[in-house]
Amino acid sequence: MHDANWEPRIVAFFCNWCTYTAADLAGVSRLKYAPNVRIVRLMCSGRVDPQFILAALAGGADGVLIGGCHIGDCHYVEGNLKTLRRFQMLKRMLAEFGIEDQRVRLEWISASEGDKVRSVINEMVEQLRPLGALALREQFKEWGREVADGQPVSVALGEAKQETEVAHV
Amino acid sequence: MKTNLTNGDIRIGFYICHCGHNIGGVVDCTAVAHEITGLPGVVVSRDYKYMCSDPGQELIRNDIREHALNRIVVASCSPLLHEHTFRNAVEAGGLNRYFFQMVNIREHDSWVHTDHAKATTKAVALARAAVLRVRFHRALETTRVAIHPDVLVVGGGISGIHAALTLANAGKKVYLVERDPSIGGHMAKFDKTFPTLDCAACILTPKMSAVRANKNIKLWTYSEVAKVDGYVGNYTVTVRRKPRYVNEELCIGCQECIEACVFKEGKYPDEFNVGLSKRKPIYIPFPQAVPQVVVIDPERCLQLKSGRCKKTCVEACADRQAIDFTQKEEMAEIKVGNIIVATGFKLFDAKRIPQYGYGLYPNVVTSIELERLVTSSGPTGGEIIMRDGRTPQSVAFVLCVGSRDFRTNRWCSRTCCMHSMKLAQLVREHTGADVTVFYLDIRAPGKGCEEFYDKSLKDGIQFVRGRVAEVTDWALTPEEEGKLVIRAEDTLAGVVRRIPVDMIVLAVGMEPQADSQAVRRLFNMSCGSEGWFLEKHPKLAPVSTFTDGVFIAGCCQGPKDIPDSIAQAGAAAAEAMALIDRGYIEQEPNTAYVVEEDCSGCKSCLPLCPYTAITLDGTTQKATINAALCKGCGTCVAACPSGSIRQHLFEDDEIFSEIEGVLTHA
Amino acid sequence: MKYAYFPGCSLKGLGRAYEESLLPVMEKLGVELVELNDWNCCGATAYMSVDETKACILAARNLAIAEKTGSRDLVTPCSACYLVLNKTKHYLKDSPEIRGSVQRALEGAGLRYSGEMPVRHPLDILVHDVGLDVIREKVVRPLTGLKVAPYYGCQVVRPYATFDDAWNPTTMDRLLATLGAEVVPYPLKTKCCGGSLTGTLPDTGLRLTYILLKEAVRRGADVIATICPLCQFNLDAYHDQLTRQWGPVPIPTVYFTQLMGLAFGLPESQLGLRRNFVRMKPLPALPARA
Amino acid sequence: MSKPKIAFYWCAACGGCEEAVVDLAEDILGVLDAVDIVFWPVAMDFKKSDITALPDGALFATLLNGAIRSSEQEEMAQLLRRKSQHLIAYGACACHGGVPGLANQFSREQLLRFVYEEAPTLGEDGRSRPQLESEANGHELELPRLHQAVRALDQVVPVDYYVPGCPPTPKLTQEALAMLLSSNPPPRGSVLAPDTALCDECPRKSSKPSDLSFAGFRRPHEILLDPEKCLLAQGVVCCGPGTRGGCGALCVGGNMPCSGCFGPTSRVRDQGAKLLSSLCANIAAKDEAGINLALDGIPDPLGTFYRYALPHSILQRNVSQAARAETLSL
Amino acid sequence: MEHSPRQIMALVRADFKDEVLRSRSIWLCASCYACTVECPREIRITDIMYALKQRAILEGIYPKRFPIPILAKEFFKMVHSKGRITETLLVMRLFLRANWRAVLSSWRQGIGLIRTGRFVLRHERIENRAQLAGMLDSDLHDERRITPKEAA
Repeated sequence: MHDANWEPRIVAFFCNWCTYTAADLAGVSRLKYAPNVRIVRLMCSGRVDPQFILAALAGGADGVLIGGCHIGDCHYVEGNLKTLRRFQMLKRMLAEFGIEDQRVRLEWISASEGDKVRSVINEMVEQLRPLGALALREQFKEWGREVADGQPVSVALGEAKQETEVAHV
Repeated sequence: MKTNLTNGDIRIGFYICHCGHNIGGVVDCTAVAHEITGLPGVVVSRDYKYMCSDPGQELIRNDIREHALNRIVVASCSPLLHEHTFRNAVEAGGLNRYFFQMVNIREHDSWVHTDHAKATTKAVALARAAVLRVRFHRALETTRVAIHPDVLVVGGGISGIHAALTLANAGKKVYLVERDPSIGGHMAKFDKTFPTLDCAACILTPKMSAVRANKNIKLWTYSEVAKVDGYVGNYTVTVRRKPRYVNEELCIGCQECIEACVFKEGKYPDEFNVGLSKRKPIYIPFPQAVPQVVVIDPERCLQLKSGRCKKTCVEACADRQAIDFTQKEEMAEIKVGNIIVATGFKLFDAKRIPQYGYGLYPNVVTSIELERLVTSSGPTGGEIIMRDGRTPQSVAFVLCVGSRDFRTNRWCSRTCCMHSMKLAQLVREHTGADVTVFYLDIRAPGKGCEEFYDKSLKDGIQFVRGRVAEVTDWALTPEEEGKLVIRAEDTLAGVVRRIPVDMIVLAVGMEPQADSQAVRRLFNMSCGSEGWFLEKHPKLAPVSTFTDGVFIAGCCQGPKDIPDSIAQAGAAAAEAMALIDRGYIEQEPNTAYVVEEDCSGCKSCLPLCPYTAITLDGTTQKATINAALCKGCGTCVAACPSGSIRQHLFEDDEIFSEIEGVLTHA
Repeated sequence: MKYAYFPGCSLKGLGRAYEESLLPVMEKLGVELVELNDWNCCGATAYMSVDETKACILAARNLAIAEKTGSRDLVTPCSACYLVLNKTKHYLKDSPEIRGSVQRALEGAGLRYSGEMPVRHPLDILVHDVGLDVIREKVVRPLTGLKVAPYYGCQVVRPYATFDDAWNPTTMDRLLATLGAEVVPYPLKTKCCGGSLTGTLPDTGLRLTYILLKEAVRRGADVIATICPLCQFNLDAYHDQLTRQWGPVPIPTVYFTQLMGLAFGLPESQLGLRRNFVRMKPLPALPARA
Repeated sequence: MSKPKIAFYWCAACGGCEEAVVDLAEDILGVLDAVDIVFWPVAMDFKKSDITALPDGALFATLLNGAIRSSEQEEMAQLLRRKSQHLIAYGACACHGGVPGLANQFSREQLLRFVYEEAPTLGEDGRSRPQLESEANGHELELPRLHQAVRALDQVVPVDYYVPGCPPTPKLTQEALAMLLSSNPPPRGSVLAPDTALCDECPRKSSKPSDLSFAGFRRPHEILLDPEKCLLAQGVVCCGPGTRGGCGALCVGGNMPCSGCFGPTSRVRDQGAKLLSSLCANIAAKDEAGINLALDGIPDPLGTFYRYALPHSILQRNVSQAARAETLSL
Repeated sequence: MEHSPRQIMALVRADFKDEVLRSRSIWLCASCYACTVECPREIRITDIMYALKQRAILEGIYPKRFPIPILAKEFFKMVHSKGRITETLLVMRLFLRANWRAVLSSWRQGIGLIRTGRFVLRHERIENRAQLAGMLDSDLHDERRITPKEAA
């Protein structure tokens, strides 16, 4: 189904105060974990717009990890609470889209839990491996071939829509 | 509304740092630099040994001039460490400091991955994301937030006192809030201090009276911080002032009311003397207490409990009328710019190790109890006596009680070795008893400490290397009758020994305060896994926290001795003064803003902001954001259903491009 | 209340008196003990010295048999059996390697073990399930005036202090007090009695036994109550050597169940009291108005 | 000189948008003065040959409504694109995929199997699928092929302007036509409707509290809706805050919550995700169990938040393992 | 005992394999678990002692004629053949193997046991000895002679 040395690719949205700092601590402590994660820094997990998660999945990620402070620890009092509320609904909707539950994960990791960053990432990579690639970027291309000169890729990344040069007579 | 980004305008300079071997050892920097040259808008792409060094920053400045660059991307360590450094370099090159994006390929890549190829691929992906993102950056200006000149110091131990005095002597107005009726903290209970053996009271009381005398310090004892609002430079703190039932201005500490109290002698355990002596419901914590004011214990005073007392104390205070049973708890609100938290530590409860018999055998005491016994102002007037009044012939000190133990506290409490040796010397001096110290590793690192250890040895104090297994009162041989027997393996002698002694002193370790979780939430700080307050950086920023304007000093940050606590208190005061004297703090311009013509006034964002920065404009019926109150969390930006709220430095386009960047690379 | 019952080799051999007193006492309290059929030796402390995996298989066979009976708990009076069975459960939980070998062995014999069945001690059952009030009602002949030193031994509280505190257990103290006896404070209640060393290295082993007996005598106890057949044997069988080597230690050691039997008014013969080397003196006369 | 020629056509549509044109009532006469309708199959007997006969670009504008679901519709869209100077996506289905777009929740195989083989209403012998080519009493029959997924118009051919709405209001249609005929039309690709959310023009806006937090959600038939009060304030999911205005809040006027037919504003890439983000952030519960309890009030999240814009969402369709495995040739 | 448990640990870490396996210290452990419960670094000392004993027996280099390993092996054999232990017969076997003089010096215990009706000469047995033997032999350990489970 996919080439043998395929590695799951995870996009992570880490909050600046807790999880990003914990990832730094994991670095300072030289902990070792799988290189499958690409971390995007946001000021708070509350800033993670569900559109980012969908865009990451549509853009070719096999999994998305959101990291925030433990409830009650948020630097902005309750940003992570909104994240939790959105995440509960997003999980249900992603299921309806047919996306496996393990692909999008929310974890509370405080600034001192460097090791938890390591264990969560390693665990998520292993959980995604059996699921195989989501690879929606290639999937949209292939589905696009059905329509004669179908629009390139998905509307998600927005370039398609703006730069349509109108084939004007 | 999108900035038109035809490639002509954007000229990006990309720099990847080897950081000596830290990055270069794992990530193939030259390959990354080469890969990035192919990206749209990239004009310069270099790798360099130390980007954060002066020549490294020089490189950026020159390139900006020579190649007319208008965007800079640096791939090196964590932005939390050097983003500031590189923004300054960009600004020095003549560019707006926010036309810059940093890529973390050290802490998040080279240091945590072993597979060089994959680490390099990851570095390229992260770099690519930054290059795509920086195209959307716009010029921004840091906003300045005024700093209120007053400072709040929480905790009246030696650290709090020193910080408050340092600030007050610099002319700053300080609120010193202390939970107990008097300042002085643990140090006030000590007799002598190591390694100089100078008397704790002699060096502490002058500082305490300096606090009382200093008009810049508003001393609020018997008070606690209840609530903290606002942000750096503009904190509004609510302080709960517990009722003393004695008017502080009027009371001169003559203690006649204590004499006159209906309770003829002490009946309740005296907290200051850790329960070794009794006190009346009306009492003064200790002779040199500051403020030198009496306090009435509401749970114990007949008048306050049942209202039926002859109130002999009021009569005794006839002329000054200082006693006032109608006092109520007050909530006072103060405005401060900086907060120094110096809430100190708690001692390990020796009862948690039943093998040592604390609480079972009366002659097993803790180090702080012995401290009170040996102090001349203590309950026994400095006489080291056992519970039955006899002077002990032999005393044993057990070190590392509760510390360096996976089952209780893993850490070393740093001061118990020296503290115990000091007490051992005092015991030898006062009673001539033979003293044995059971230790694992003597830790005497400070100045004069090793010499102090030698002095202890020369004083004839026995040192047995071995963790005490058990303290029992069952005797195997006649000379063990009636004594406490310590069983321990003397690891140097290689035998298990049974040593009968009269008195045993447990050197209990330090622990975070019981309410450290609640206190840290008050000040929006985080805790390490053990419960000590977490400093911004263990080496480079030990007294500041992740919350600007909140500093920590003393043992609340971790076990330390008095000299280190004083040093940290001074450092915290200095850093607070730096903010005050500059008068403003530059706020990261990552606040949210509403695009007025886009907003439909749907009010979905209003309830989201914990800082009430979003309000509905009465006339336009549209949402507006007060940039001064906005902390830049971005929750409302993600929530605005019509995409009408945006966030500087974290625009949707910037983040979408970052997502695309990390994914498009293989 | 019905429990699966694993007696262990000692209760059929040297510790026979323990079973002889346990069964009638339990019956008096309405507790039904159903002995596992064809149970095998648990391996005690010696077997594990030879082979760890085989030791787990050996013990696991008993656990599997017990689980087949479908009763809720397995009761085992002997400390060594109690420790080995609990230790095996922990090994099966923590070590996948051993779990594999044991599962294979069990399947080979048509047995299965899920790991859920708790292994408990009679003291735990008596104090926590039956309850001290029910026991107090059954006391016909209170042991007033009898000073008892409670001796738990080591393996029932260490390393798994499941039903009582590892450092200062009190279940037996409270039980003996309920029987009316005067419980003497005994700091050596969880010290080791020497175990199998008394037989193999007498000069080392017997010294530990002597220390226990001497302290009990010094504390003024009339009798030591114990819960382990090996402890009972050590404390009871070597008095002549101890007296010769260190001096007299005139104190008998009985099972706590024997004292319960006496308090319940059961005849001495039925409680195996004549099995002791050092016989218990008759109970002190009850005060006149009892 | 002859009046500019315009065409109307409908693909995967319900005919509501055609109705909307008729709804212009007598204003249609004004339209007829200005333009010459040369192709309007639903209203008059026009034939495809009428269009193929025309030279490319002969049509001044085509108002195409309905999503693209089959190969025939795709072909007509391509044809009309070639023939028109301005191709206008008219109505929610053409703009974002519309209600037919909800079919994208299921893969093509799932649809065919259910409709033609598993539906409870099928009799025992009725279980057979229609074939692309088949022969019936001597005639060769051909059917257009069903696409893997429903697509909005701009996912098939480049689109010049969008007129949203299900259906677009007569006022909107007139303004669109007037704009088209005016001398300076707006830039290509823009949506001919306001770019602010419906709340801007909603009569109930003032009754929405500024600290609204949802204990739970209820559906319109579950409670007696107060005609004056903001529907969200009554705990009913209203997509107004995340949907363009311009319809004059017709649904809200009919005491029903807005269901998002005008699509998102230009700054939003996925209407469903944004509605979810805004709505759920304001749930009152603070623990997982309480939150989930409140969410049970929205039994069909995908249907609620993507009622008209599923094909235009970032994921566009069901991307389950099964759907991905289906090959195109099916 | 030549080495204290602390020294045994140090010797093990320093790879003094023979020194450790030949020492009598490891055999003195009565597995009372006092050390395991007390260790501040939560090291399972008793289990390590067991592992050392197993290794000593496996490699056959335990101190000869030292009663404790002999008791362990006799115990092992009796359980294998009978399924249960008969203490009196086990002790007899031990004394015969280790030091037969002990048979003489423990006559008092013998008499006492006879007097109290606890002197058993008939082996306690289980019925399904075959099943038990089968189970014990199914253990894979036999092939991996040289590498029994490492010290925990």
